[in-house]
Amino acid sequence: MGVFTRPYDTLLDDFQETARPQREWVDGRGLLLIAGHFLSGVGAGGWAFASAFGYLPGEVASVLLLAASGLAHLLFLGRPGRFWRMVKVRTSWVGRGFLGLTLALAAAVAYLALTLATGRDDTAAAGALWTLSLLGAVVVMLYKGNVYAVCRAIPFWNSSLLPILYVAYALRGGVALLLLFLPWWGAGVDQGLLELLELWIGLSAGVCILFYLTIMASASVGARRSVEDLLRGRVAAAFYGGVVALGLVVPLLVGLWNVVTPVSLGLLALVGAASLSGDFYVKYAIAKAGRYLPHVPGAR
Amino acid sequence: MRYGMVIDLKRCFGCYGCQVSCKAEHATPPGVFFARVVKRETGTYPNVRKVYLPMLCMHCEIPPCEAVCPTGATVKRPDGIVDIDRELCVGCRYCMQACPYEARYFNDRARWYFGAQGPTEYEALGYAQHPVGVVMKCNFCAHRLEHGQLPSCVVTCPTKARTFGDLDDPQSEVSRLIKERCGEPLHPELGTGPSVYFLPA
Amino acid sequence: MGTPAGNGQAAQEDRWIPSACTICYGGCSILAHRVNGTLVKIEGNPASPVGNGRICAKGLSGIMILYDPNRVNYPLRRTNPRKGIGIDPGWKRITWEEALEEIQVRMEKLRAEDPRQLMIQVTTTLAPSSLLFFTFGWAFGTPNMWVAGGGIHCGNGAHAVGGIMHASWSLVPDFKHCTYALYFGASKGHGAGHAATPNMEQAADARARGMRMVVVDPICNFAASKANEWVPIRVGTDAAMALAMVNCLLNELGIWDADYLKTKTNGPYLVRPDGTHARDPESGKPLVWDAATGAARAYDDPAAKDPALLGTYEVAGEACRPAFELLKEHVKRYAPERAERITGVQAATIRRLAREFGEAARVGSTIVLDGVRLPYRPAAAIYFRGAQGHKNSSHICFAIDLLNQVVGAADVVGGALGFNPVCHGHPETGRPRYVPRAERDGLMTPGTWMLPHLPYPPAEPRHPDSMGFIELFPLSHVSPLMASADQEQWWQRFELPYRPKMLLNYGANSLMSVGNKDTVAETLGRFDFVVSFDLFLNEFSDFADIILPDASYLEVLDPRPNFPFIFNHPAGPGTWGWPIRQPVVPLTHERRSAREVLLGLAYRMGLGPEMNMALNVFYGLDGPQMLDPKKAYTFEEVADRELQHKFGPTHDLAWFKEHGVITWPKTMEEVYWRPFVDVRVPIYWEFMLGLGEKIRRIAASRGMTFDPAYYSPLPEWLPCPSHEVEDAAYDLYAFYYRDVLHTNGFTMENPWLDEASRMDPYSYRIALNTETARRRGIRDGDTVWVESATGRRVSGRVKLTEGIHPEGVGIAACAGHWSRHQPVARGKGVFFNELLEVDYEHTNPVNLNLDLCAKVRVVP
Amino acid sequence: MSIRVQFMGPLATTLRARETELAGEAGLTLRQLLDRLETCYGPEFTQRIYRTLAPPRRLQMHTRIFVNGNAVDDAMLDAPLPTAGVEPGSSEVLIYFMPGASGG
Repeated sequence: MGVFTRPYDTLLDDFQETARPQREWVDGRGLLLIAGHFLSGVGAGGWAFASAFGYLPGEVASVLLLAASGLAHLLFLGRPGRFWRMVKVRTSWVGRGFLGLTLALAAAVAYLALTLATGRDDTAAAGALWTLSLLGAVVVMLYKGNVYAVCRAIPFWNSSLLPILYVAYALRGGVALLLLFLPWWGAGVDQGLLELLELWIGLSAGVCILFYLTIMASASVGARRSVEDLLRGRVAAAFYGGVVALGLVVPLLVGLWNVVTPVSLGLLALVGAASLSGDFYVKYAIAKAGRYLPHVPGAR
Repeated sequence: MRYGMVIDLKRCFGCYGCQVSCKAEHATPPGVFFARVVKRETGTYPNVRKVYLPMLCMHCEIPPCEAVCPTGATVKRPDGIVDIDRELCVGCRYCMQACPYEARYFNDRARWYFGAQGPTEYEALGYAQHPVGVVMKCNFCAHRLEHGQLPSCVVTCPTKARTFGDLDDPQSEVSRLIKERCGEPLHPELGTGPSVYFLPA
Repeated sequence: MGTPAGNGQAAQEDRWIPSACTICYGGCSILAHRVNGTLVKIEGNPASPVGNGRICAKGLSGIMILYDPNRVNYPLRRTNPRKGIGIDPGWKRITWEEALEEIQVRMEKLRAEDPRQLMIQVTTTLAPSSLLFFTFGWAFGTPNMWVAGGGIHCGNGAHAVGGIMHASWSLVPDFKHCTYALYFGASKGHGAGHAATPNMEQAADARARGMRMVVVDPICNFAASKANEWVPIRVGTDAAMALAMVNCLLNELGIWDADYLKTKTNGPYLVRPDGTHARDPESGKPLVWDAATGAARAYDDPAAKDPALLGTYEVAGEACRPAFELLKEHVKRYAPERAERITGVQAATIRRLAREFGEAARVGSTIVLDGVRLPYRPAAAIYFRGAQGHKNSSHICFAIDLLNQVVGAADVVGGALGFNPVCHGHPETGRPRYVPRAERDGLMTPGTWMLPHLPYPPAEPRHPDSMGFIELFPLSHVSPLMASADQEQWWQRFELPYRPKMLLNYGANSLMSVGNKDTVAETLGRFDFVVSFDLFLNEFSDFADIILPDASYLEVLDPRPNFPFIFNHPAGPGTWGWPIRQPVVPLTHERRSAREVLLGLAYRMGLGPEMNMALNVFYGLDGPQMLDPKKAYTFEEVADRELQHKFGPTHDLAWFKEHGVITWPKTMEEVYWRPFVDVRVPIYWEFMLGLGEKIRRIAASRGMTFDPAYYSPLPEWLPCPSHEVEDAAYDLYAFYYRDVLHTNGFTMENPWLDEASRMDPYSYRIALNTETARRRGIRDGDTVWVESATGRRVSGRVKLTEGIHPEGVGIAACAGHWSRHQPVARGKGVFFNELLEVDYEHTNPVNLNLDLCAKVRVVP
Repeated sequence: MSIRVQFMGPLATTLRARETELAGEAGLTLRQLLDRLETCYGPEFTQRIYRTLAPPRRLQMHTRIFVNGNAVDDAMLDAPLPTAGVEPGSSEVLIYFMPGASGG
């Protein structure tokens, strides 16, 4: 088996667990998918805010992120060459996500091209393209959470709260992306407005997480094992370090400090970066902590 | 016609016969188990109870895997069997996350049981039928059913714990056993309507 | 595999070849599916009663043995003279001609000097056909033969007593009719071994029918896990519990089968104060007291209408008592309370189980089957490797079987059945035909056995001239002295006139199957020359000089995979089946069938006449099929003759190759034979007294002493060395058990079985009681050392379980390989036997079985 | 008549002889032949052939005697030896000692 034995060995050990950890969507090439979910979230959120403020570098960055997310998804697939078949939107969130991402990307690129070519962004065509791109972005934001939420096999994911959490994170990611550009952005944007927005979304994300975890802890044996992984187990480092410290505490502290005395743009950029990494770690941690439903109640 | 299976947990003692016979019949690569055995323990000394749970695809009435599949590769056949069209599967493995019975496995790369020593004569012949980069699963041995044979795991089970037949036919052995012995599917609360029933130990 | 058309290759050849599995000695019948020359699937053979078309995980995994790239394919010659564990022999490929030449030259020199210098070692995994290797030993003229671990771990104990009490190799409940099955340290129907797959089917049917199963075992897995009740017991104390139950039956509940005891056992035989039988002066026959006429008569005197089972009677001036009364008195010393102190099983439980067993036996009831009225005792107590694997092995089996004997549940409907003790043969030829018969003192001896060496009556003990001293201990089959730490000491004391020079091995990995590796390694080092037929290089190969590539069971012919029927043919009512084993794929590389090589070697060395006569005896050939001493035969011809000898010229080898198995119905007289055969079974082993005294006389003068209690005619519970370890630090008992996924040390290299074992919670782990581990700060999955009081140690990962006795340390199979030539097996599982001492002190002085439990401590 | 006796298996090793010729009168029984062999080879021989030294002497289970290719059992011990050996007027007796060793 050579270098590829590790997943095989891990699988055989996993079978000993009463609630088997899921590996496909996080280990090995699974990390590409997590990256894809993170990038698409930030890209969609970023596009929404950047295009709303008409801040070109932000818009371009968002489009690049969306493209990068598409690429990451493709590289994760077992048969990338058949990506165009993922069109069954009637019941599949992956199908909807794929079309959403394609729509958002195409419309955004077209909108940018048009506005750059005509120099005006208020024409009817630009407006239509912008609306389409926003629609795509919304679908992308919704798809990420729901793709996990419908999986009844993994109790920790199977919660209607997860989509809301991922939407909140997508929006927050968008804002964070713009914060990153602040040092180069200069006076064009009202710093105060952005900051409050950031604070509000950060708090909401935090509340969501806590609310989410408490419910899940009591939901069923399967979820409890995942929560234990998250809080005390193999995912604790990513959770406390990435999600809590980097993703929430740092931005909130800087945010509150900024309310007291305005801080340098560089520091706000740091807030953006921190919350972006927090966003990635939330997706990684929740995916990593996923465990399949145990089959024998009361078994050790 | 709805194919179904009944597994008698009073008879099964976890000999892994189903797992290995399925592996031999379908030449599944390392780590892929269309059938496998889960062994658990409940209770405290000395009132301990061992649970041997043979697992396989439950061929659900409302398959969660079919719903989430973005390309329509997973399809529920009129005879109840849930199968994968290997030409359509894009390898996104969403179905693996949706299946509460962990019945699906990803054939990520060419892999052999003797690793660097290369494939055995049997594997070279057998693995050719499994394309890489797609998901694989049990299909109730559809190729055997076509020849009027029972699935391999049913034929080999040394304790005759596995019975196979038509759930729609009230006179069939499977229907009778389910009624007489109060057969229950696994995780009925999920509403997937599995076609595999377990008779209590 | 199914239709391989998936890969576009049209299936020109698509055949199902009937044969027999040999991954364990169940020998279940198989159908091998060969497509375009490649073996693609193994299934059971529905036409054969040995499996009825079903097969277990091991049987199915044979493909991965056949095509394992680590197989030995060419003869190899050692170049590094230094031998030791892990020392690279420096294998060099040689031709068959060179190998056979060197072997022949050495053997001829050896035979000229003293043929006893050749030792033959054979694996039990390939039994019963591997015993053919002993015909070469007889022809060569050496008495030094053994079956390594398999023999001294269960061969001597369970099987020998099975022969004395039930004329058969093993004991199973009559799954068809039994309502109460009491298992002592056995998994019958839930594990590997004799008639494994058919037993699984029968046991499952019995459980589904509602048979109540009670399993007395230190660990709750396989049989115990499916039982209605698991009775955890301290390791090595089964005899104490069984005797306490017999005590309850006889002295508290007053349940026994007087008719059966009077007519079918030596219960009524009168016993003099010195323990020997009162005998008729002229005929020497044991006397019974005929209560009807108030006189002592010979046991078989028709005038003795009502032989007494109880009371004291004056015979020739001595107060004599029937043997049954002695038994009834004897077991009083095993009060349930005393048994509780020894076994840890509560006295109340022992009393309850005894009552349940006694009532379930329905003493006195009968049943009509196929128009034949038969005794009906639907209760059975069985034992096997687990229970008997202790120092007082014979008495343990005897004690447990007494439960059957006192209620008359022996080889009757519903009771404890031996494996096919009677066969009247195929309707057309009347062969194979064998029936137990009465031997000395009217006591039973089996109608057939694995080899001519019947278990009863025991031969006269003689001053030994074999390495293992089995002539000194006639109730033994094989002996640990063949690989014990103290063998040289005993050889000198008994002035053995020679020393072993050459070892011929057939597939046995004795370095792992006997006991701790250093002791066995030291004994292997004493050989000048070691030849080994093997499928793989393994730990034993480090000590070999020539390795010969053997053909696997899928590449050889064997006329009798399931004969003698007492070994692995399914017991109970049903159908007789005589399958054959035949090659399912042609031999590749330079592999050869060891049988053909052996025959060729014998003829090359001019042993033709001896070899042919030995084969005649082994296969029971006479008349037209008898081998002419002057001719040379291939094994194929020998096989053909055996088949024609048994089933007539129309059923020759060609017929069997096509049909695979011949079947014919069993009759009630064969299955439930006790009422139809006038033999008695000893519930009082008087022969032990004389035997013990004769052995003592020969052995004591040489410093080989033993506690006379071992030769008591009534069973005693005697502690094993592990029960007498004072050092409190060693507070747990390590034991090993048979894993359904494995056979001895052979199957860990099979990737499909290894894969299942790695998924299995217990297969490769050390099972430890959760509470016991918690008190020692050991968590699930920790790697620990298990250290014996004698300083042996072995490590492995812990699996916490509630399903084990608090003092038990349970380890599966014979795993823990370290040979680099078996990459899949290497480092998998735990090498339990490393904890076992191999010396006379740890050996049963009656049947030379090795004591298999060790007092240990577990250290993180 | 001349009687050719062959010792096979470990018996030959113990008696340090593989074959011997004996002259015997007509009507000689197998038991008498074995008694003559006992005088030549001593108790070493009879301990292996018979179950007990004390009469009635019966053959060991794992000792097989063939007279002119036919197996002999206890009942035929006292029958006169047939003379239809390989050469006319002689008989061939083959005594095979097979110690047991089984297990598994």
